[in-house]
Amino acid sequence: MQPSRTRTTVYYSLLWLVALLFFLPVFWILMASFKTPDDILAVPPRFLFQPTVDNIVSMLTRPNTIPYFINSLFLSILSVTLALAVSFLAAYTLSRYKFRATNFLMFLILSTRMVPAAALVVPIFQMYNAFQWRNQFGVLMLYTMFSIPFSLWILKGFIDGVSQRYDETGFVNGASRLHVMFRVVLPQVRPGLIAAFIFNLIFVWNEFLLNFILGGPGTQMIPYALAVGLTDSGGNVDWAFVASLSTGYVLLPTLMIFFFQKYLLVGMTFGTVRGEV
Amino acid sequence: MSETISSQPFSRRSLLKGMAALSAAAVAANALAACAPAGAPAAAPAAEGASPLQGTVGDEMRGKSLELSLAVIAGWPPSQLPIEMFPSFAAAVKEKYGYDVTVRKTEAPFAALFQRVAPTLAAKSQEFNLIVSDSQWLGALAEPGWIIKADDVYAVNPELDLEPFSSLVVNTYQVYPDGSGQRWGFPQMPDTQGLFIRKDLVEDPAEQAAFEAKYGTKLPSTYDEFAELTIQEYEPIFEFFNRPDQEFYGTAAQYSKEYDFFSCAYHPYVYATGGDIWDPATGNVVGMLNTDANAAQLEYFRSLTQYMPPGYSDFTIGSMIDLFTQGKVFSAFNWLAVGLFMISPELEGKVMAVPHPKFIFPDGEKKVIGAMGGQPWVINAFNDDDHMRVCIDFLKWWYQDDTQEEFVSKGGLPWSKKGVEAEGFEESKPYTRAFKYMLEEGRSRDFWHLPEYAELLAVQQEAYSAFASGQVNDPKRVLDYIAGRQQQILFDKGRTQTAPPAELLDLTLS
Amino acid sequence: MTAIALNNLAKSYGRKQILHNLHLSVPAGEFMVVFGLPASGKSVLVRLLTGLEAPDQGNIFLRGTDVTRLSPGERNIGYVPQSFALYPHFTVYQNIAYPLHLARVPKPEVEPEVQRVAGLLGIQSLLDRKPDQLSGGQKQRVAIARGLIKRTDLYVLDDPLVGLDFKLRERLIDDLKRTQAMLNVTFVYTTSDAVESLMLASQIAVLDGGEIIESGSPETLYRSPQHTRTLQSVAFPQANLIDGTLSTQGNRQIIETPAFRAGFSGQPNGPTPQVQIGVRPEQIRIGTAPGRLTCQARVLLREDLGGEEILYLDAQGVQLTTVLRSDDQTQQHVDIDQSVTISMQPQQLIVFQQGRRIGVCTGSE
Amino acid sequence: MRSVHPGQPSADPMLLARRSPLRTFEESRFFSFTLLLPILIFFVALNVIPTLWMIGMSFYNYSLMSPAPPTFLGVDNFVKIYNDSDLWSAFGRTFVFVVLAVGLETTLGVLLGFLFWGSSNMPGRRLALTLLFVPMVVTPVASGLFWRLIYEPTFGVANYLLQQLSGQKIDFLTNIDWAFGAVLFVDIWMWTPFMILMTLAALGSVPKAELEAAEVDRLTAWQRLWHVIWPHGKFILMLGILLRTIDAYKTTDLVFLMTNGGPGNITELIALKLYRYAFASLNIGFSSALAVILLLIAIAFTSIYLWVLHLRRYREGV
Repeated sequence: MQPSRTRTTVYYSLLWLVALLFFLPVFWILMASFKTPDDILAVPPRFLFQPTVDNIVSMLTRPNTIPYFINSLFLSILSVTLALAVSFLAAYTLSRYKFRATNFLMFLILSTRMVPAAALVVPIFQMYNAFQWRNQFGVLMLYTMFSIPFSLWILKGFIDGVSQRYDETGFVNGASRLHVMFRVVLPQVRPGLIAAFIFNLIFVWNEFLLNFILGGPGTQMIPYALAVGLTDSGGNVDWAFVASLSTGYVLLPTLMIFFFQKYLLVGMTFGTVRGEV
Repeated sequence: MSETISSQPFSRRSLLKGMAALSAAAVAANALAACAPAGAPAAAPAAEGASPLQGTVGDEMRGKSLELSLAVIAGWPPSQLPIEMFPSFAAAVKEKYGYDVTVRKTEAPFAALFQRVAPTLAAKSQEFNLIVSDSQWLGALAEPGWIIKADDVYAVNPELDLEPFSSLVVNTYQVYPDGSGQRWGFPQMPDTQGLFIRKDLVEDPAEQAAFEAKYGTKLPSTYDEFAELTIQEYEPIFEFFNRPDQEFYGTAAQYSKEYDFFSCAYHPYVYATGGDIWDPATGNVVGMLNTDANAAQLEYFRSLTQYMPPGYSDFTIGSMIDLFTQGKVFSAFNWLAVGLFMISPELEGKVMAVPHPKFIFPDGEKKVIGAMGGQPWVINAFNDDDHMRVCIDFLKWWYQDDTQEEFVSKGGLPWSKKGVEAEGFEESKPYTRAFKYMLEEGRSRDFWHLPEYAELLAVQQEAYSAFASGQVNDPKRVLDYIAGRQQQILFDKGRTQTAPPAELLDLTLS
Repeated sequence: MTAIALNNLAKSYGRKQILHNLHLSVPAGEFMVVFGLPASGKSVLVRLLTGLEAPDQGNIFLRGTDVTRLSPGERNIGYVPQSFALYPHFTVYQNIAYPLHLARVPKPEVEPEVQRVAGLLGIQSLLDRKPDQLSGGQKQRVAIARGLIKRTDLYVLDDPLVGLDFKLRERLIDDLKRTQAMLNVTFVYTTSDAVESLMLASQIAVLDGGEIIESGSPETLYRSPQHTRTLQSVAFPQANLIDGTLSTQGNRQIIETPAFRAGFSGQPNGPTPQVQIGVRPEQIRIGTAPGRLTCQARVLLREDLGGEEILYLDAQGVQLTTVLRSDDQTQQHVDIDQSVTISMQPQQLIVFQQGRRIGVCTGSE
Repeated sequence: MRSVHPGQPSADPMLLARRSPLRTFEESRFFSFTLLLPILIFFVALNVIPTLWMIGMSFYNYSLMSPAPPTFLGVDNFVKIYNDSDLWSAFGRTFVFVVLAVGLETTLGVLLGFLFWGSSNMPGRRLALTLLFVPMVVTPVASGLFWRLIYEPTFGVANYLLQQLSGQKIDFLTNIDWAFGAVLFVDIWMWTPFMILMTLAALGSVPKAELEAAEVDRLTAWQRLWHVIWPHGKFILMLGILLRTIDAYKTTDLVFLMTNGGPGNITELIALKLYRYAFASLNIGFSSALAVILLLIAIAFTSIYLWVLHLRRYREGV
């Protein structure tokens, strides 16, 4: 039963339409970032306009934009990398040495991720105050901690899927435990690493509340800049700035889901669901 | 502290005990920190013989290079001016004392700035050396000892202690607790409320004729005429210019839930009945705020929205600027400090700012008591000596005549007698005359400076916003709701001896 | 020289005892097949031998040294794991070279070694591929190559041919046997396939229920198994076991079965008269000859396997199986339900009492 | 030629694994604990201790802004929460939000997921899916803001379109009848793609053979759904629903930026309330008590999540 060409065309067009509908609000902001402030506030809204890069230039030349972008990149990449390293060690250990408390530990660690950030941030905030950790180090550690549960779950699932025979073949041939971990198992869980990396990166990249509360100098990221810098000197919302900054900021996650689409599902479900869409 | 711990009947289970001990230790640590005497770090003996509170006196800063961290209010132009003008301060101290200083600006909108700053001070951090605080934060900052007492600075730098234009400045930006005479803040920029009016329209003969034809009275057109109008007398004017079919409206005021926007706009209506929002002497809110008179005024305040554009329940300072500069409203209630921003190039010469409309007070007198805006500087008590000196140097520079003049020319407002009464000030900007009028004794006032202000404010803003948006339509119930909860907050903190009636606490907004 | 000596090994997982009192000695240069049915403990034995797990008790000697407490890497064993375990992120070449890489063999020496081993197994053309581009048989040969490349004298192959198709298995069996002979090294090879054991081994050890019940050359084990379980498992098709009763008549010992009576020479190991006579299917012939034990049987079923056929017989209530070679002209043709005379060489009839060999039959009585 | 003579393996020192101190340590029983140490340090330092601290604090009257030392209150904070009609209504509102958001996202996601099922040969599929999934990777702060622009009563495009269609404008974010729905709509926009993703995954988990068999057996669409697809797909779908439930329960940034909980308290969700108590009032004791309650609810969610997972493993032997 071969569906006709027309039917297929209609079907695919419908799908594209759905995808475009979901993208439309983002597209509107994308357009706004190329409009002059007058065009943005025009009544009725302008669908055709003379594009300008002024907003983007002025957004980029605001004194804090570039440093905040760097902070975003630095904090998200480093914390997620650190979380992956820590989680990999733990995931390997929990997968290969059969501890009795494994399931309970996994549960505890996952449950921390289910708590509203505002709940945990109160005590952490106090602790950070006491230790003077409200700096890059502290925020980095915090994001690492928040990236650990998903990383651990994803990696544990993947490592469980790597047969122990691989380890054993290594051991019999004289490999050390560390060699087996990093040269034998690690390369085989690369999809898990990528999924965990992307998913947590997007989380840290987008995080606002902790950044706002706990951040000190050198830790402020773009969502923070968006939330506190959204007003221009006249006191009203500077939509040109909001639009151009949002557009610039959503670029990285968008590229990530384009290039690593097949890992999306794994990441969004902490590795409990495998497969691609 | 140890007493507190040992006297507690903790559960026998060791786990709980451990937890309690842990938290008690934490509490103790925090409490110790909190109990540290105010200004202790700054009061450290001056090695060079001069207190850092004197600022730089000799060569002690020569050759040093440091960064001064300022916290300012985002989207609030007057607080951006110090940043803009900072280079001339840096040049001045470089020449005078030989040190290099740069500025780091951290900004956040009103409510968020407090949430951003207070925790750092609680942590005894000098993340922000000098802060543009809102006047209501004084108690919250002073009571835990987070900021330097201004009196201590004045004691060693009498030249900073300028003569204020009126007691309003001192009461609003400096003194805590109210009436104590203890000063904590240094006025940065005073502010009062006014009404911005489209001069071009009221001077338009066609409009004047049409108005007279419709109402039988002359359309006021001068400052003096407007300054004497009561809010009721304004209504026909708002109504006259309210032309929704042309997307043009009579007026606009702030009804937003954001920060204190609704409260500040509404409070003049409370004062107009001779009422108040609380009784500072007894700490009581119940019985003060939730009066029938206040409820009637609340209803009246909301009724003015009939002359306003849609969406008023979200109107903020910024909305006023937007609506006014885009020519969508005839008039707008706003802070005079943003006067410069209310007048876009297209509106140049077409705008007049007049004092807040008057009310007929119960004593029959026609007058106004507006809400005070504006902000003081406060100095972080945890600054190290060098930063402390720079802060003082900065204030000294800030209060110099030429600095103040430049500030005013850029749209800032003065507070000293000398500044406000300076020749030509009243005529210098379309809004300066109204400002001076409102800053006269008794014409404006601020509300709580209590440490609990954020909690108190959150309760009433939410309730007022519910009323503004029509979620609740009974004004008395709104005020009862606020009064009950605020009374509870003050009762919990020991500021009043009277617990709120239970029936008020059971009220909800939905 | 003894390559491997296992002394009184025991291992249990939780409450479940997997191995007990396990003794085994493998002389150097032998192709030792550890034969055992699934779940007999082969894998555990391999894990103990390679050092992946420590025994609960007992000692493991390799090349005369006690290695019980040494790690796997220190035991210097070439290893072909069950189910290949080829590293998917390596090419075939890298997989094969892996043990040399771990032993830090200089690069120039690795290449010829890989080529040589690959040549041995006929996989030179696959060296650039990744494991997921290989067929099952190719994977198996790569795994074997990786095991064999190790520079040592002792190799453990954990059931490497399981699941392969018949032809490929035959080929690999030949390869393995030749390789072992050529290198003159010791192989320990586990399998649950009797034919494989018989074809490969120079020595077979039969693992059953967690212990080595007997070991020896395939010949010995085949001809003269000490246990009924050996007789039954090291065989294809399954060996016949005929229940009988042992009695003494004068100075003669006689075994009586429903099908026949036979003399017995040997020493019973207990007073119970119940014995079993084991006879392999191919040792039963249709027809008779002098000196052979005969009885009558009826053909129940014929299975023609092409080259040979299997007959299922009923001899006075005793079920027997026999294998006839189709091209054997000395055998007469039989049909279903036909009554035939069958005969057996008495010395090939092994007598077991309580599962253990006590002797053989001596002839018809 | 073999480079080593059989039988003399030890002749070549390269053949022996080296016993270094590191190697000895790696093989010791402490090694596994060493590997777990980093995660345990993170977990204890940034989770266990703060949580215990928080639990401890919840029994105290403690405000950062008060110079007075904290005083022990027992369970007073919890009693206060219990008696606070406002918090109850915030919990109720959050519950309604979660139910509506998750319910609508699931319905829409499942329908669209079925629509996208079988699109594997679609031209530009990867790009289309990327565009579809973008809403869930936009930082909530940005989504909150730019939906404000879209909803804006005067120049917002939503109102423009509405006016073209119905002739009137609605101030979505300050209108008491629309604000909650407007926020809900943004949440649905953000997270329906996630449910589409989960639906696609669920459909992908149905074995091809069974689908083909169903085709051969000429099952009706309904039968196919109920007897073939549902038994395989339900676990993944349930996981999706649970994850969304947990996330919707945590919603803070979106309402914070979009409506600030207003108008009135119409969009004041519980997580935002907690934020206010903690950081606007710096009332650590009370907010800790509230946080403890939210924590317990979160743990309950987690338990359900794991129970579902366990069920799946058990049934499918994964």
